[in-house]
Amino acid sequence: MTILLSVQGVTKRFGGLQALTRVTFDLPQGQILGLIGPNGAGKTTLFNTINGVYVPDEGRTMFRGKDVTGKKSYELSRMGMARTHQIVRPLNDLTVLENVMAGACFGRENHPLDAAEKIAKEVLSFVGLNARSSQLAGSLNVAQKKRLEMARALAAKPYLLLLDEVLAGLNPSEIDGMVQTVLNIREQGITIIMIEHVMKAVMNVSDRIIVLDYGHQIAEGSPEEVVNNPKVVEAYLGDTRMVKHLVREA
Amino acid sequence: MSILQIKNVDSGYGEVQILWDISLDVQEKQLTALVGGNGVGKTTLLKTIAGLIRPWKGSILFDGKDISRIPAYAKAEMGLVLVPEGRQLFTDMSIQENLEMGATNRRAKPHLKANLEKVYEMFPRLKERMNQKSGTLSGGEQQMLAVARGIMAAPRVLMIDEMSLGLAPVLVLQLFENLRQLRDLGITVVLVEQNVQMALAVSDEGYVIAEGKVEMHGPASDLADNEHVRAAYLGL
Amino acid sequence: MKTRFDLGFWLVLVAIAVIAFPPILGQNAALREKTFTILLAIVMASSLNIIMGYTGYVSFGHVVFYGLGGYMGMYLVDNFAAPLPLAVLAGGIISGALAFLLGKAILRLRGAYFALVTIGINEAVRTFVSNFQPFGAATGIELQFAVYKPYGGPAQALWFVYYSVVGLAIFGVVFSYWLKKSKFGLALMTIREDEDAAEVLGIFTPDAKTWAFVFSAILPGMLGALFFFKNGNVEPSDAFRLGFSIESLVMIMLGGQGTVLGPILGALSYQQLRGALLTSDIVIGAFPLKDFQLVISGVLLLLIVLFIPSGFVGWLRQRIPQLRRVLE
Amino acid sequence: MNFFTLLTALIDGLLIGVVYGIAAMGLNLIWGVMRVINLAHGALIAMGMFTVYLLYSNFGLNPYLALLLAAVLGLLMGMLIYFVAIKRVQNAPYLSTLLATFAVNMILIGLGTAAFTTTPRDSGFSIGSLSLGPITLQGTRLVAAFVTLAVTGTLYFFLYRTIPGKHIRAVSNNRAAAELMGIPSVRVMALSFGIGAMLAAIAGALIATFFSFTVLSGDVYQQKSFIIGVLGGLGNPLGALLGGLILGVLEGLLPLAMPNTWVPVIEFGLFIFILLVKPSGLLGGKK
Amino acid sequence: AAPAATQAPAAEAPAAEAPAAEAPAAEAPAAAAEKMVTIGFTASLTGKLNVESTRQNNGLNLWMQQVNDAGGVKLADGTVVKFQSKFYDDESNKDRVQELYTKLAIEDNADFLISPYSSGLADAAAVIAEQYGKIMITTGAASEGTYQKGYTLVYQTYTPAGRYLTGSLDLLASLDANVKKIAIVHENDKFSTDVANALEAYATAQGYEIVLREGYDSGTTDFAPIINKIEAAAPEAVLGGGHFADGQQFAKSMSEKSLAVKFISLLVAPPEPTFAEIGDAALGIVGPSQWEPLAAFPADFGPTGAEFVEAYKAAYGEEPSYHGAGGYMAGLILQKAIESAGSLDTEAVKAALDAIDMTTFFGKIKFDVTPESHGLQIGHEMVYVQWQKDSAGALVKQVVWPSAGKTAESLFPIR
Ligand SMILES: Nc1ncnc2c1ncn2[C@@H]1O[C@H](COP(=O)(O)OP(=O)(O)OP(=O)(O)O)[C@@H](O)[C@H]1O
Ligand SMILES: Nc1ncnc2c1ncn2[C@@H]1O[C@H](COP(=O)(O)OP(=O)(O)OP(=O)(O)O)[C@@H](O)[C@H]1O
Ligand SMILES: [Mg+2]
Ligand SMILES: [Mg+2]
Repeated sequence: MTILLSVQGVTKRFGGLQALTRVTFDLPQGQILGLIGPNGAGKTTLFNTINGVYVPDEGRTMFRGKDVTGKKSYELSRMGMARTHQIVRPLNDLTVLENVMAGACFGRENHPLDAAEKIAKEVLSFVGLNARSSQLAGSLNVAQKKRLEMARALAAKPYLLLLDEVLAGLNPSEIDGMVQTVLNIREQGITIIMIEHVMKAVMNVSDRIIVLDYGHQIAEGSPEEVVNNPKVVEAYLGDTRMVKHLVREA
Repeated sequence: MSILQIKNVDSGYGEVQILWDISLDVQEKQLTALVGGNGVGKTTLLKTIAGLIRPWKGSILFDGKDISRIPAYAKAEMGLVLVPEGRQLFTDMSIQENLEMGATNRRAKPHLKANLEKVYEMFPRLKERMNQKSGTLSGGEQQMLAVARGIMAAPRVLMIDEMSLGLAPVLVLQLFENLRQLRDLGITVVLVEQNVQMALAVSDEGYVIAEGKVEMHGPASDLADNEHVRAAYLGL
Repeated sequence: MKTRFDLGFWLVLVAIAVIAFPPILGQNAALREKTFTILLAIVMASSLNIIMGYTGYVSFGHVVFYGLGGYMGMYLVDNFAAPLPLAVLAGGIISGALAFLLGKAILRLRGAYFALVTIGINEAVRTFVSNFQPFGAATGIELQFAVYKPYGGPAQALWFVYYSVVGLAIFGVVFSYWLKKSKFGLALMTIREDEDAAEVLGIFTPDAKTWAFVFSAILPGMLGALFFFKNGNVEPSDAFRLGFSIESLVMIMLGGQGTVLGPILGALSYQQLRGALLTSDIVIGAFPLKDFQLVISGVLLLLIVLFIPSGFVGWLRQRIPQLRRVLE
Repeated sequence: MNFFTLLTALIDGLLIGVVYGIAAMGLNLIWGVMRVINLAHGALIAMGMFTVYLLYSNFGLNPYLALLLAAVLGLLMGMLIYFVAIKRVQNAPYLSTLLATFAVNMILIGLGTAAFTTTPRDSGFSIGSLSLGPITLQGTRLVAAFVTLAVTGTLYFFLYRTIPGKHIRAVSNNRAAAELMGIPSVRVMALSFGIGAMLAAIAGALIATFFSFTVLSGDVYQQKSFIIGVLGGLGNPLGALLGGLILGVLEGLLPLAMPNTWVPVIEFGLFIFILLVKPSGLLGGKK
Repeated sequence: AAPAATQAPAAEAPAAEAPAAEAPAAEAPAAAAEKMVTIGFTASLTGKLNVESTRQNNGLNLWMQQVNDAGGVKLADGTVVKFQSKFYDDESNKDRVQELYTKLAIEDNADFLISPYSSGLADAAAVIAEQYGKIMITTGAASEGTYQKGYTLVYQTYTPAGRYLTGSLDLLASLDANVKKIAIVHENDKFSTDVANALEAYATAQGYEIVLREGYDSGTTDFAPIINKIEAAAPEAVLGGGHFADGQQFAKSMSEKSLAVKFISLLVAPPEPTFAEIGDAALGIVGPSQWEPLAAFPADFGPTGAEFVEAYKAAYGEEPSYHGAGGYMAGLILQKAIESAGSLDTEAVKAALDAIDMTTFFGKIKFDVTPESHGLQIGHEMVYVQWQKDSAGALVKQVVWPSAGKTAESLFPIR
C-alpha cells in the first residue's frame, strides 16, 4: 500500500487564530478519506494548505514521496493534485467545454488543445454535462456548476482529488447521484479527500474519516469508530440518538 | 390571517424568466417552508419578495398593502427581513458591529440591547468572537452571524434562505429549534431549505416549488407524508 | 477549436485589408495620413487587448511602452544612424524587456490596484526620461531632415513608414487571433475569469501573465519608434501621454474587449469620430461643434459604457449566439 | 544649508500637504464606499477653483464664503454624477466605472474649456503673510491648513458618530446586506459620492486662494491624490491626510537635496513601491 | 539648394493640385482675375497652449482682414489675390498635427502654411510642410532646432530661443557690474531649456557665477520648495521661467516669500498684460518680448506700431501682446514675399522670402539662408520690458532694454 499523501504536523495561523494545529495523517493510494468537523474547524484551510494556496506555518506535506511544502498550487496541480471549491468558481465567460479543457490542458498531463478537447468531452459525459458543453459556464445552475467544478478537476487526471462540500446545496436524490459519481471516480483509481457535512454520504463513502475541531485532529478511524467516539459526538454530532437518527435516515 | 401574499408573480433575471405565476399565502405567526430541487427558483422568489428583484407581473401584499414596487430597504423598515443565501456580511466590520447594523431600522433600534443578548445566547460562538472581523470567520460561523443579524432587525416576517447550508448537524438541529422559538415569540418565519425532511418537520405550512411554479402546498405534515414528495425530494 | 484559421480569421484579415489598402491602391497621401492614425490605434488597441481583454488586467499606462519604444528608436536613429527597421525592432525589444522586468512584480496586483500602478509607471518613466540626458532630457530628441534621405526622400519615407505600420497591423491582428485560439490564450482567459481557480488548475499564472504583458508591450514599442521617426522629434510629454493610453482603452471598450475584431472596429470608429469632430465645420446655434468635441466625445463614451459595455462585437455576440463562431 | 531653510521647507511642505490631503480624502472616500476610482476628481477640483475665482472676481465675495458655496455645489454635482454616470455601472467590472468617470471628466473639462478656455487664472486674493523671524508664512496657506483640519475632523465625526455616517460605512462593506437591513443604499452612495466631490471642490477652492490655475489644473492634484491615496491606504480617509503630509514634506525637502525635477520620479517610484510591498497603504486601507 | 525635400512632393503634387484650380473658382465666381489663397494651420483651441495660440490666431485674422479689405495683393500677371484661412484644433498635442497638416496640404489645398503655436508642435508640422513642398512661416516657435535640420521652406518670425534671456543679462550688467551670482530657474520644456542652455553658456562666458541651475516641470504651481532652494543658494539675480501660468505663479511666490534678489527676469509671462493680475508681485519683473506696443520701429512695410495696436484693440478689445503681433507678422511676411515675387509659385515666393530684409512695426525681419540653418530669424531682436508703477501708482509695462528703445529707466534693485 503506497502512501500518496502524507501530512505531518501541519499548523496554520491567521493572526492570533490557530486554524490548524499539528494535523498529521497518511493517505494510502486509492482510498476515500472523509474530513468532517464543525463549522470553522479548519477543513477548508487544511485543503488550502495541502494544495498550496497557503503555506503552513509549521509541518510538512509529502505528495507521492516528494516534499511539497510551500509549493504553489499550480506546481501541485502539475504533479497531480486537483480540487473543487466550497464556493464554486466557474470561468463564467468561457463555455462549459472550455472550462473543462482548461483542466485537461494545464493539469498533470499537460495536453495540447486537441487532446484536451477529447478528454474534456469524455469527462463531461462522465459527469452528465455533455448536453451543455457549448453553453457559457455562467449560465448553469448551482448543481450544474458543482458538476462542472468536478469535471474540471477530473480532466486534469489527478492522482489526488480534494472535494470541498460538493454535496452542499443538493437535494437528497441529487446527492445520491453525486455519491455514485464519487464512487465511480474512485473506481478509476483516484484517491479522494472529501469534506462533507451530509453525514449519510460521508459515512457511506469514506474508507476512513478524520475529525477536526478548532483546528485539532480529535479523532480518526473507520466511519463506525468515528461515529462512536464520544469526543466526536460531543464536539460535532450532538447526542447519540440524533446521530443514529441521522445515519439511519441517510 | 395571512401577513404576506404573493399573487401570480412572474420574475427572473434579464430576459430569463424563472418564476411562473407563483402565488403564496403566508400566515402570520407560522413557520412556512418553501422546498424544492436545485435551481427551481426558491432564492429568486425570496429576492423578489424582499425587493432585490422587481417582479415582472403580479403583486406582493404585506399586511394587505401592495409592496411589489417598494425597494428592499423600505421593506426591511416595514419588518420584512431576508437572511440571504451566501452570508452577505459586513466583512470589514466586527461581529458586534454587524449585529448592530442589523438593528438600524426604526422598529429594531429600541430593542437593540435585548436582541443582542438574545442572539448571543442562541449563538455562544459569536459571543466568543464578537470583536473578530466577520470576513475572517469560517463558512459556518458566517452563516450563524447572518441569521443572528436577521433576528436583530426585529422582523415581523423573517425569510431565511438555505439556513442549514454548510452548518454542522448539531447546529442545524439547534437552529431549527431556535426558529420555533421565534415563531412562538410571534415572528412569522419563511424558510427555504434543501433539507426538505427537516424543514417540513418543523414547519406549519409547506410549499413545494418545481420549475418556477408552485407544485403543491398544504400543511407541512401532509406534504411530508405525500408519496410524490417523498419520492422526489426525500429520496425515499 | 480545431479549425484554427476559420471564417473568423478571414473576417479579421479582410477588415484590416479594407482599412489599410485604399491609400496604397490610390497612392493617396491624405488618405494615407488619416489611415495611418487609424492603423496606429489598431495596433495599440489590439496589443493592449492581450493583457486587458484576454487576461483581464487593465493596463492604464500602456503608453509607457509606446513612449519608451519611441525614445529607443529615436536614440538609435539620431546617434547611430540606425536604419528604421532596426530602430523599430529595438523599440519593440526594449518595451518587451521593460514589460518582462515589471511583469512579475506588478502583475501580482489585481483590479484597480494594477490600473493605478501602471499609471504610476508611466509617470515614473516619463519623469525619469525628462531627466535622462542620453534621451535629451526635457528637450527630447530631434531628427535631422536628412535621415529621410536613405528612404528615397521624405515623401517616400512616409510611405515606407506607412507600409511598416500596415505590416505591424497585420501581424498584430494575426498574432492576436492566433493567441486567442492557442492553449496559451486559454490560460490567459482562465486567468481573466478567475485567477485563483486558474492557479489551482495548474496554470503558472505569474509566468503566463508576464508573457501576456510582454506580448502586449512589444508592438506598442515598435509603433512608438515608427511614429516618432515619422514625427521627426520626440519629447517626454508627447511620448508618455496618458490620454493616449486611455483612448486605447476606450477603443477596446467600443469594439469589445477580449475579441480580435473588437479593437479593430473600435479603433476605426473612434478615430473616425474624433477626426470628424476635430475638423467639422458644423455650427449649432452659437456653438461650433468643434469647440465641443471633447464634450461630445465624453457623452458618447459615457453612453457606450452605460449601455453597451461589451462593445459592438460583444453586443452582437450576446444578441446572436450564432455569431460567436464568426466574430472572434 | 542652514536650519531655517530646512524649517521653512518643512513648514511649507506641511502646509501644502494638508491641502493635498483633503483632495485625496475625497478620492479615498469614494473608493472606500463604492470601489470607484473617480477620474473626474480633477475636474471637480477645478470646479471648486473656478467657483471661488468667479465669485470673488465678479462679485467680490470673500473666497472663504465662496468656499462654502463651492462645497455645496460640489456635493450636488457629486450626487448628480453618481446618478447619471455611476449608478448603472457600479456593479460592472471596475473598468466601466473608471471609464464612466473619465467620460464625466471629459464632459466637465470640455464644458469648462468651452466656457473659460484654458487661460490661466489667478484670484489675486491675499490676506498677507505672517513673519516669524526669518520664516515667512503665507496667510492663505495657513487658513487653508486650518480649514482642512476642521473639515477632516468633521468628516470623522460624521462617519463614526452619526447615523448617515455609519450607513456609509455599512454600505461600503456590503451593499446588498445594507439594503436588506433597511439602509437605502442608493441614497447613501449618492451621498458618499457627493461628499467625495465636495471634498474635491473644497480642495480646489482652497488652492484657488493661493495658486493660479486653469481648467486643466485639477489633473495635477488628481495625480497627487492617487499617490497619496496609495501611500495612506486607499479607502482610508485619515490615511489620506497622512499621505498628503508625507507628500507635502517630500516635496518641500527633497528639492533641497536634488534637482527638483527628480522629485516626481521619487514620488512615483514611492507610489509603485508602496503598491508593490504594501498595497493597503501605511495606515491600511481596503482591498 | 533644392534637395530631395522639394522635388519629391512634385511626384504627388499634380494629382492633389488639380482640383485646387477649380475649388477657389467656385467660391469666388465674380471676378475672373481674382484668386483666393488658402492659408492653412492648426491652432490650440483647447489644451495647455490655448491662450498664446488664440492671440496668435487673432493677429493672423486681423492681417487677413486688413489685406483683403485693402483689395488684396496684385500679382505680376494682374491677378488679384485674396486670402482665406483653414484651420483645425490640434488640442495642444502632437498626435494629430501631422495628420491635420497633411490634410491641409493635400485635401484642403492650402497654398501656404503657418505653424501651430509652440516649438514642439511647429517642429512636427514643419516635417509635413517640407514633405509636400509648402512654404511654412513659423510663429510662436522660437527653438532653433527646427531650422537646423536641413529644411528649405520653413521661415521663422520670432527671435530664436537662444537670444531670449541673453539681453536680460546685458541689461543686468549695465545696471550693476558687481552682480555676479545668478540663479537660472526654468521650466523643463524644450523651449525654456533651450533658452536656459544658451543663457548659461553666455553667462559663464561673461564671468557670472551660476549658483543654481534648476528646472521645474511644466504645470508646476507650488514654487515654495524651489524658492527655498534659491534662497539657500543666495543669488543676486534670478533668470528663467517658462510660459505664462508658471511664470506668473513663480513671480507671485517669490514676492510672497520675500525672496531677496536684486533682479528677476522671466520668460513669456511678463510681457502679457494679464501678468499684472498678481499685483505688486509683478513690480520690477523684467521679461523679454518679441515686440511691444511701445517700441516704435520705423516700418518700411505694413502698418506702424500705433496703427497695429489701434486696429487690434478695435478688433479684440484688448491690448495686443507679442503673440498677437507674431500672428499678424506671419501674414505680413507672406504678403511681402508674394508681392515681391509677383506670383504664388512656391519657388518664386521662396526666393522672395530668402531675400527679405525689411523693417516692420515688429522690427527687422531677415532670414538665414545658409543650408545649415535656413529660415532661422536673424534680423529681429528682442526688447525687454519691466513692470513699474506710474505716477498714479498703477502697474505699467515699460521698455527698459535695449537702451536705444527704452521708455523708462530700470527699477533696480527691485527689493
Ligand atoms: N443572477 C442570475 N442571473 C441569471 N440567472 C440566474 C441568476 N441567479 C440565478 N439564476 C438562475 O435562476 C434559476 C433559479 O435560481 P435560484 O437561485 O432561484 O434557485 P434555487 O431554487 O434557490 O436553487 P438552490 O437550491 O440551488 O439555491 C437557476 O436556473 C439559476 O441558474
Ligand atoms: N484568510 C483567513 N484569515 C483569517 N482567518 C481565517 C482565514 N481563513 C479561515 N480563517 C479562520 O480559520 C478557521 C477555519 O476556517 P475554515 O474555512 O477552514 O473552516 P471549515 O472547517 O472549512 O468550516 P466550514 O465547514 O464552515 O466551511 C475559521 O475560524 C476561520 O474564521
Ligand atoms: Mg469550509
Ligand atoms: Mg437558492
